[in-house]
Amino acid sequence: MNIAEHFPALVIVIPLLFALITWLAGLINRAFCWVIALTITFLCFLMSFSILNTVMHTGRISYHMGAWEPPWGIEYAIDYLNGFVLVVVSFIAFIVTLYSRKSVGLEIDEEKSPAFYSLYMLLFTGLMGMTITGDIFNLYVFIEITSLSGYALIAIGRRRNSLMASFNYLILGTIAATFILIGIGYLYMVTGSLNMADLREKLPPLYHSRVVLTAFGFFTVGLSLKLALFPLHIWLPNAYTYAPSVVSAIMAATSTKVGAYAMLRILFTVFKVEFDLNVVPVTKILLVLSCIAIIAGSILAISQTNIKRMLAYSSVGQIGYIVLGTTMANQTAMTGSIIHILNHALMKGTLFLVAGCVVYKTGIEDISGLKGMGQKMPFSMAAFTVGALSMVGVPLTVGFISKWYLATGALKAGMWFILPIILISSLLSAIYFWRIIEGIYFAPAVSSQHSEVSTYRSLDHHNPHPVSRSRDDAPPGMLIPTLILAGLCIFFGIAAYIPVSVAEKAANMLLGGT
Amino acid sequence: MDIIRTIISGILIATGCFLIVIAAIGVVRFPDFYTRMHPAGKGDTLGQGLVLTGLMVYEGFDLISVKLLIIIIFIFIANPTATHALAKAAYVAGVKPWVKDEGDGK
Amino acid sequence: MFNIAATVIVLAAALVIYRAIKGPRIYDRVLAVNVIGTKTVVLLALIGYIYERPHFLDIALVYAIINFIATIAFLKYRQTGGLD
Amino acid sequence: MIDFILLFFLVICAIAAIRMKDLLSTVIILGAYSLIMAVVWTRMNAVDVAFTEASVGAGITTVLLIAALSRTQRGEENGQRSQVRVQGSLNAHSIISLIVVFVTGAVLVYGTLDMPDYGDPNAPSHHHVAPRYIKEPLEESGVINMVTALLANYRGYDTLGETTVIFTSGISVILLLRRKIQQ
Amino acid sequence: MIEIIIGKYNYWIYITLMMIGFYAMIAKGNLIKKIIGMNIFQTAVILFYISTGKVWGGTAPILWDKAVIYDNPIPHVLMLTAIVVSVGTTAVAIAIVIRIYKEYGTMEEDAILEIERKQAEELRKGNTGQREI
Amino acid sequence: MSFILTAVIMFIFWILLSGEFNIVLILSCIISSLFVSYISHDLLIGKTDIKLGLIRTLRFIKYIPWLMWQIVLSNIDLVKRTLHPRMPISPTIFSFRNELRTEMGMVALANSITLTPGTITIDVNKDEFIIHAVATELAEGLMEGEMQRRIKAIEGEAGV
Amino acid sequence: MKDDIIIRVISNLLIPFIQLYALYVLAHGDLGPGGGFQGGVIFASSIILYVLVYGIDEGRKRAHQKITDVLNSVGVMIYGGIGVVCLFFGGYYLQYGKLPLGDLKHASHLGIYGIEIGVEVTVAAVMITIFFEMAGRKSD
Amino acid sequence: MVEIVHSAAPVCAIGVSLVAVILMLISKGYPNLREFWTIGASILKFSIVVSMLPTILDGKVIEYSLYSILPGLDIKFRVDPMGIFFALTASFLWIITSFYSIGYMRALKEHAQTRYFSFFAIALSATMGVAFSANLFTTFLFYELITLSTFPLVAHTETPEAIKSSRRYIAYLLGTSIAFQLSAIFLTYNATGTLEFSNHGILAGKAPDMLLIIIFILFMAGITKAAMMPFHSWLPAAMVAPTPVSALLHAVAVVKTGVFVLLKVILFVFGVDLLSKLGVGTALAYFASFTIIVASFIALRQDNLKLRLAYSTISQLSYVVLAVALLTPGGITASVMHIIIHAFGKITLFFAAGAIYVATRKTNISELNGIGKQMPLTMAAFTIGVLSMIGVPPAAGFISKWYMISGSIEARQIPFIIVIAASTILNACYFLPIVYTAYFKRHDNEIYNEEWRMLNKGYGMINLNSEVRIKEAPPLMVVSLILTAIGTLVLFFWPSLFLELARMVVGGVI
Repeated sequence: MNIAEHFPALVIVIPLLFALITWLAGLINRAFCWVIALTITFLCFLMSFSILNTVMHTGRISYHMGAWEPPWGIEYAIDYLNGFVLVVVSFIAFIVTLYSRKSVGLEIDEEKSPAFYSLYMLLFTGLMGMTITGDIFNLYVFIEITSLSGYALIAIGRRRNSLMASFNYLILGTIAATFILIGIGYLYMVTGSLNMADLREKLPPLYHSRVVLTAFGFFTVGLSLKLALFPLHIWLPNAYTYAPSVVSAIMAATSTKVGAYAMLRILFTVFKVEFDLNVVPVTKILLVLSCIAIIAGSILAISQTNIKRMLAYSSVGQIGYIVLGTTMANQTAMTGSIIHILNHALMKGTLFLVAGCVVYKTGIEDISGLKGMGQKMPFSMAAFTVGALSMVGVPLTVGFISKWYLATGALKAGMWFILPIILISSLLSAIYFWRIIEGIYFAPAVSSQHSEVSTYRSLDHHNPHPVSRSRDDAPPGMLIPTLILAGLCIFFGIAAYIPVSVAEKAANMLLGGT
Repeated sequence: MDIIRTIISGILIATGCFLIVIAAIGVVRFPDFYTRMHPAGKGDTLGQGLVLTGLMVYEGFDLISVKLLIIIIFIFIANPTATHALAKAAYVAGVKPWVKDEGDGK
Repeated sequence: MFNIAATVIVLAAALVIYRAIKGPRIYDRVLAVNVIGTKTVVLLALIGYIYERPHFLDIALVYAIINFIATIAFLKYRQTGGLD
Repeated sequence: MIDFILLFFLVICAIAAIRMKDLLSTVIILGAYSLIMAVVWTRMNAVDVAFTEASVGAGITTVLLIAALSRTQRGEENGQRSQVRVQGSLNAHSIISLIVVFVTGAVLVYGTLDMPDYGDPNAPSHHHVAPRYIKEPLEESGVINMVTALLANYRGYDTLGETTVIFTSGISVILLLRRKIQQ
Repeated sequence: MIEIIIGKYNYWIYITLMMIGFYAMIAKGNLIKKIIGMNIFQTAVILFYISTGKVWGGTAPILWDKAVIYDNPIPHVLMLTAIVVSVGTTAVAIAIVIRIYKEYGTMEEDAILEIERKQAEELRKGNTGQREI
Repeated sequence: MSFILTAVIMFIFWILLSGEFNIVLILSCIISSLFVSYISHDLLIGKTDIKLGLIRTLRFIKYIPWLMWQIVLSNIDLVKRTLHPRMPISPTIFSFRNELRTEMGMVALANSITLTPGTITIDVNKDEFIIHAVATELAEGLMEGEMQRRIKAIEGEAGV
Repeated sequence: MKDDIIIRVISNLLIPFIQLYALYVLAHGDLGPGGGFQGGVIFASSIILYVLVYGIDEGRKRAHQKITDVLNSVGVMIYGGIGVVCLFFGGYYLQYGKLPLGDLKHASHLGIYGIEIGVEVTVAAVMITIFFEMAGRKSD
Repeated sequence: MVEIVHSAAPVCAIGVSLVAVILMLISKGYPNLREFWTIGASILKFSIVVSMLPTILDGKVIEYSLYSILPGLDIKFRVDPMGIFFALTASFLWIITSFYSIGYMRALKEHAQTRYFSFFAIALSATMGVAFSANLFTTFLFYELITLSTFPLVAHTETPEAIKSSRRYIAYLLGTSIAFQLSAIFLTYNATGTLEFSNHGILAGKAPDMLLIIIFILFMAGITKAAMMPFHSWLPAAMVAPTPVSALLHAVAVVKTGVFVLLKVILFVFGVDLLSKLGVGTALAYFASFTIIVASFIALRQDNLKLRLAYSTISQLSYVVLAVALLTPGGITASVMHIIIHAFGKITLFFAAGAIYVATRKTNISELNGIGKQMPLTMAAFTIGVLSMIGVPPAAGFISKWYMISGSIEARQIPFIIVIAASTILNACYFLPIVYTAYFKRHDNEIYNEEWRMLNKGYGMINLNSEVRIKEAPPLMVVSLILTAIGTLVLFFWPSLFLELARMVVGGVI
């Protein structure tokens, strides 16, 4: 057998099986778990890279599960778009796994670590599955795998608030998934098909059918809930704030991105662009919503005092960017949107990893606690600065690339009003990030002002002393991944043609080109 | 022969249904929990038994009717047990039985 | 014939549902649900015969075997306050 | 006729289940709901689904919910104190919820207007991929239950996902509730 | 009009059920109630799916000598998965609720939010207090 | 011993349920029976003497027709009471001494009581049966103890 | 609950039958309704019944935590493993027809049987696990 | 078409100080080595810039495409007369500022000197980048880099006041450039499909007039480094920075970059023809006039020396804008010349202010009674700077004023002559009193001694018995400020090189 031919299946099955093996190995020796997770995420990264490579050379790959040809069996369809997202997801997962050992060691009870890593792998599997599948019901199944593991991972945050956050996420996530299920049902009812490509062929004559319209509405609402588009974002801030650092990082960096990817799939693969533009004004609605999301997310972020919560709100805004690009339905903006999937993953990944480093070293979660941290943790804070500048959209960072594409795309589409929105949100993010950066570098360390409640209760023994200014950075196991991501924030801001070349093809494909 | 079988099974099923309805009425009509258990525990069990027996007769003798028989047996085992469990739960919780006059409930 | 029987049983179930909702005590409800459970067994068997597909008996059998577990769980909960 | 009555029961049970203050009663009524649901599915010829609902509803869900109650508290809190205090916000919340629910429901109903009728044999869903599943299970999968053939063979991958979901929930529960791994 | 009602009434009943569950999910303050609403919601959707697979005169999708028309088996398969998912979600939800009860001593959303609000307030006070020092 | 017996019972049960025979199914049948009897043979049979158990089973089968008749009677009684406009009931709870020695016997008696006219077993323990009767006269009927005698007969003289 | 003779005896009586029925449902998933999931749930209910009657500690003796923990994942592994084995025999993932078990029909049949076993194992183990974790003592 | 030479020299000029930064960080513990790198890099940089000069004077242009991020987003350098003009000024002044800084920092024993010098070097690199940039993107990139790298310099002292001011600094500079400049760039790119500078503008005929005006306004609002009136308040606020930084900010790097970018936008993005057609030039000129006058009036009221200088800067920068907005050869020459002339003049003044501070710890003008006798060299240089600011020969300021007036006449805009005249008088009004105070007022010794003691408490230099003699600031500082003062004079007598370059600029664009 030609192993490469089966990569599309293996890239899901291997993490899945090893999620199980992680659990078993954890029963023997807990140290195995991390090693397995690391190896497998790396392997997946390599495989997805190879898949993307194949796609770039040969075009769309279609893998038939059980050798049943598409409308009958489940198909894995990989094109530029999901090849790209696969690489992003697996890479981020690899980096976060690399990072996770120390952080998990601190934040999760040691005896729970096998279950943690197993769920972590399942989350990863689910995300990869959501990305790769070409079958709409299979998408639902993977959404559920992702969500379920996500609920549990969030719920084991140290603070009890994480439980309520997780429960709310569970309720809203279930509503979302069920809405998607309803959408699938309605579509199935009038087409008889579950395959995305097949649906694309079968739907056009039915575009004005009320069933299809309803189905579309439910998909949109369900996916918006999943990816936390503005009015439906309410689950996100709490969930990201109270989850363990590693979980916040992986979820912020990949989970909503994959949600956005699913949205793109439904909007532009299952339905055609003409439908989105002419039949229902969904692009207009999403446009308005994403604009509100961008502004509101940034404004809400300003008023936060908790680092992770601030980052979470900023995510709400950034998700707005991704959606915004899709709604203009021209290639430039769409490219911006797709590239922002990568870029935001890198930036948010960096920032959340730094937040994790800080928690690891000091237990501080409050923004005010970061004062003077530039002396104490220079490398982490450098990474944070890079991430923050990137979020602001300073040139030579990835953030600028996204904004460039989105803005020029908006202008191409003749939507002038987008420009101020993008720039205002940049300004707002400049405000909330600058506040922190300034504190990091230009303020004396505040002596242990964080109260017991604001830190992890059980961490108090870990570092009971006032924050000293002497250098005491996170251990290399955490620092290196953080720095890698930060470096990539800059690298892809300079070598932007690498992701852009893929994203442009993907955008072209989504918009109905070849 | 078939006709006779059908008639017999019809009678059995009708009786069974009748008992089931009676049981339902009993469940609604009886004044307290303990007394309601009587129709539930007996009327229902036998009613079901009869209906299923009717089906057995209708089916004739083959593996399917054996399966029906198995169902009947299980119902006869499980139903009184459930009734008992319930009664005990109520009894343990101290639910007082309804008494007509100043009866002599122990 | 089976249709009529099934309808009758369903109507009987209506009475029991009345009891289940009316209560007044939790025991009455459990009792009612138990009765509905046993009626369901019969109903499933009858539906099998209406459709002439004896496969349905398997479902009836499941109910016959495991329907009382919930009741026992209830008893245990009332008796000891836990399920352990 | 039977179907209609059964559906009616379902609605009644659902309403009763969410209206009751006593959580244990709610759980019990949910059991009844699940029983009736199984019957409805049997009426719709969905044998496997009914079977699943039967085993899950009778064997697992109710017991788990009772377990949950045994670990928490039985009644929905309705002390006057808290009720009075949060009255205003509660009402506003329920009104908003009601609006959301009605809008969603209206959209769904709107969608049904163009649907094929219930049981319509000409519905497109029966003519695209379904015929092959109906015709070929024995030749292609060696089983006579189409649902099993479809579940395990044509869409076997979904089922792998399904099993993974179960595994996930198992591990999640262990992660959340297990205090200590016994040596 | 009449045909529409006869042809679709059962869809509408499913929708009613869904909405009952949906309402419980978003409006009820008790967490267990939410879970129960979730169950009702999901089952109603499953019911809807199953009904799309029904064909007049069809029989259960298990090969049978006497059968000519079978019901559509696809919705059944999909819904088996959905039921499983619903069970899994319920289990996780219950686990979380048990933990919540252990931590907060209540299962009412309002009460929990109240506790969290107080906690946040204390945190803020504690913080500012220390900052002044 | 109990292992084999359980396996055999299970095997029979499977065959009765299944009715299909092919290599895979037979194999599964055997494996399943063995598996079930491996994990729970002590539940079904326990430590009872097999021979005695067999005898008792036979006796029990003889007892069934009588029981059936009692059930029918009880139902007629039930119907009368239910449909009677005034509901002639006078519920009572009473207990009587338990003279049985085997648990199986107690259970048989308890369930028989539940199924027979107007009485329901609420609790059983080593010493007594607690019974709820729908009418006092039925309670007296039960107190006569015919049923207990019959069950005792099934238990046999050598009851352990 | 152990002291309740009726329930104990009846449960003793029923549990083996429930278990066998669970396996029966599994084996006949291809012929009639049922399959791995249903079988697994039914099997789990038998253990649940046992725990209800004998208490959680007794239950642990019958279904050791270690064993259920391992079985949790073993089931899915059987399933996924069969898919991988299909790859080794030159087929696509989960293409049972390529398994060396006779002609297409038999191979598929056995493949389906295999994955159903996997499902049953996982479902039973997970349901038992969930129940054990949830029914634990309040004071924990 | 001008001849194009491809050479990496501009990149070297930019890169040399970045390399120096690394070296500085490495030699963190060794102040002498560190400062050697600073000086070395500045001299090297200046020589690289000078080495490019002959080519430019030959009428050629040096181009170098460093990297293309995306189509339309190139990092590309082009050395044209205007660029080399600015680069020469900046790199020459960097040498002097470096010397001065070393003196200043050592005298005050400031903390975090490595950080200071590193960011100083980065800021200079970025200034070079702006000077040599060939397109709007590169400009924007380095423009932002200047903002970010000068932030630590402004916030250097880390006092609450410094933090507050630097926050305002960053808010104005970063905020407006993101909000307005970037959007103008987006709009430009959208309209033209390119961001390259071109001698005759790239926007002509590419968009409706209304949009062009909007773009123009956005540019003007975005380039706040030029400190035009509604966006000027960052500049006085930034006075909290150490004096060399103020000098750098006000004389060289930041504000000059601002006006330089403004010139580039006006000349190379819009083009003279387009602007005169649109008529926005005159509007801009009026706007600049307003700033000149108002800022001068505010300057009159300042007692703090550095603040007065700051408002003077605001006013002087607007000269540049006013001049170029006339869109005549004379005006453009004037504006280009004024960049260097003001740079030399203002840097002298700031150096002097810094020297006074180092020597006496005084910041207010009212305290400077008689300082001219104690610090004769400093005050002499200061006077030369003042003359240049006012525009009195033999200081260079006269040249730019001359061209400005001739430009106004060319444009037939008499009001601006009046503005220039009025502002000259105002300049005189706020600068001459300082000179007067310094030379002709006697200082009160007792008060002085008392203050001196208090001020020096923290430094362990208490000397109560002997009368404290005020000495000149450290030699490094004095030398550098004298050098710049001499530069001002030299520019008046031998301005030919720069006039030649300015003429080339004019020849290119008109």
